[in-house]
Amino acid sequence: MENLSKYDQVFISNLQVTQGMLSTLTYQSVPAWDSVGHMGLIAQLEEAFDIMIDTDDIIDFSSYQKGKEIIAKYGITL
Amino acid sequence: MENLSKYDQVFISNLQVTQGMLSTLTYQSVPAWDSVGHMGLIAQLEEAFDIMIDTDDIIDFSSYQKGKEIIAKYGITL
Amino acid sequence: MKIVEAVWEKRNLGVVCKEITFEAHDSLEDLSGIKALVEHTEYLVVKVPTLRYDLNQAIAAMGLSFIEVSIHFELMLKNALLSGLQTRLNNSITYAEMEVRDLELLFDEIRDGMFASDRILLDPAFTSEQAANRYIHWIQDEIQRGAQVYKILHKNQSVGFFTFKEIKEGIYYPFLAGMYKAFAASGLGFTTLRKPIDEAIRRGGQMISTYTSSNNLPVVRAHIQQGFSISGMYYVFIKHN
Amino acid sequence: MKIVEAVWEKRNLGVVCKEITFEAHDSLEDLSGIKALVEHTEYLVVKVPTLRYDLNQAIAAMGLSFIEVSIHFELMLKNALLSGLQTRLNNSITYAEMEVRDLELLFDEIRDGMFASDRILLDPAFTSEQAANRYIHWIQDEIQRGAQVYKILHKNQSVGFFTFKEIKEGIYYPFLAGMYKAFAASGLGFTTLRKPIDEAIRRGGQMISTYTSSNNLPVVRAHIQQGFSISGMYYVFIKHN
Repeated sequence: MENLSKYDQVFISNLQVTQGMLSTLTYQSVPAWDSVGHMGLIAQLEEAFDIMIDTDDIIDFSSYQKGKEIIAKYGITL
Repeated sequence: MENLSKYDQVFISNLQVTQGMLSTLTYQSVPAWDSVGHMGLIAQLEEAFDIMIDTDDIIDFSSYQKGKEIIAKYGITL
Repeated sequence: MKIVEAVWEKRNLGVVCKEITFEAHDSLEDLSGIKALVEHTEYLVVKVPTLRYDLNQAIAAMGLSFIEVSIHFELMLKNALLSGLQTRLNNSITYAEMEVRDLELLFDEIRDGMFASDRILLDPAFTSEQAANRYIHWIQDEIQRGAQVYKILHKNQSVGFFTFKEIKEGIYYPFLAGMYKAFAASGLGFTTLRKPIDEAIRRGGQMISTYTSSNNLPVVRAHIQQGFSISGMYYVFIKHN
Repeated sequence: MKIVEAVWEKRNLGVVCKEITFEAHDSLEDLSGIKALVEHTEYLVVKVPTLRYDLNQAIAAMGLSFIEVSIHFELMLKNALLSGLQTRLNNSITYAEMEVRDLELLFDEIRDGMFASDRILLDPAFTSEQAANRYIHWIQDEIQRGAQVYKILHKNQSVGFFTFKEIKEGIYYPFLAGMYKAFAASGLGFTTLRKPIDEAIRRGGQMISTYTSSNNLPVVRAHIQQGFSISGMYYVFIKHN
């Protein structure tokens, strides 16, 4: 549970979205989630969970939901 | 003479001006010489002549000609 | 689409002003609903997000003319940038909250045409007195609502100013800032952006949020050089009736 | 004021196109001289520097409509910025000069609507085929004149491309770049700016000079994030006759 709220917080603070927008949030669905925003988001997730995400996973990280699956691969239970 | 050409070169490369424009060049006379351009110009002059220019002199550095007088105060013969 | 009756502009400029802001999801059909406003509002301001040429074109066809891009900037304080030279200069420059006589000096500087790229000042339908009054009223209103105004000092002399307003917890909006005429060509202009950053850091904030006009290229460049990113842009059109 | 007959656009778009660029020192009177051009040119493009509302207004009154800001960017290579994460990613991405079949893939991607913020594609007076043809011809012309086109590769798969052209000794202009559709949402977009920087460094250059449209906010943001500064802005107006 604590990990999930940490995960959510990274999106909220990086992409200036509200909690309510998260479940349907995808890359490019808000102006802040572009190439620049994606780098900020991934960098902060790596820092928050102390992991290093593979290039392929960074490329596949196309939505809030998809990101949950990816983070799980690194042993983080959301 | 070598110092003068070094001095000129800092203006030419930083402010994208030609040699012919130098003698009448003043702050804000070209778009590149604004607050941002001024900082780049002063930083490169400090590096080129290995000097550290005082705040008051940085403020007074309002033209290519005025700058010559200022640089001379730091023992650089142009 | 959001329509705001800018009542404050009635006092500032002496005309009835309405501001319409379109969002990316608004449709061209929304324009039909504003036809009467476009034809009868004394001073109409319309803001259109980028990438909506259909709206730009339709609005121009209604007699509005393009005047500027409103560029929105954001800075997470931890991403602030300053060169070595700027850091050295910034350390020799201080700031302090204004007293009454400082405000008078500021207002004199504004009357002297401090904001040369302002869309009111650029507009021949307004006078420079109207443009100055608008800024002065704006600052006075914000002070009333709790904002601060600071003077920027070099050796105890005022070289410029900035305003400061908390718009959300930890997010600050320096709604106006500028250099005084005698220091406009001093290279110290960067401090009008940096001192608000220093103040936001001092207060334990996270972010600066602000905007500026595309007509003010030096200030656009200064924001970028100090680490701000552009969060959005709106094309601004105006019409007088 | 500079008037260019854009003969290449006749082939690209099938219409006679003229481009007029005003400079900051041009006067409003210069407009009277272009009245005939404005009324008779099939496709007219007019570029106006910022801070010239008098020109904006007069041009709008002649029936032109605002479509974009052309933002000019410059980067001294020594000022290029890249975050730690971007450096890691950039190291896993390579680039190589295109062969004929790579160009075919690129042209297919362009026909598929790669440049969504292009002023030709945004304009209902043109078709998407015209917009695509214009880009394809442009690239072919530049290759003829000695420019290079590179593919950007992730694990031997093309994810995007960039072009590369020396415009002055040590100054490079990547006149076009983009991501392929399957990788548009991959976060790798930054490499379309970074790989040209890497190539310019490899060649011992000093500077990148380029421009982009205000309608392409992600690309504007990407330039700023990688250390580019804005050297100028022009408001772009168009008219069809």
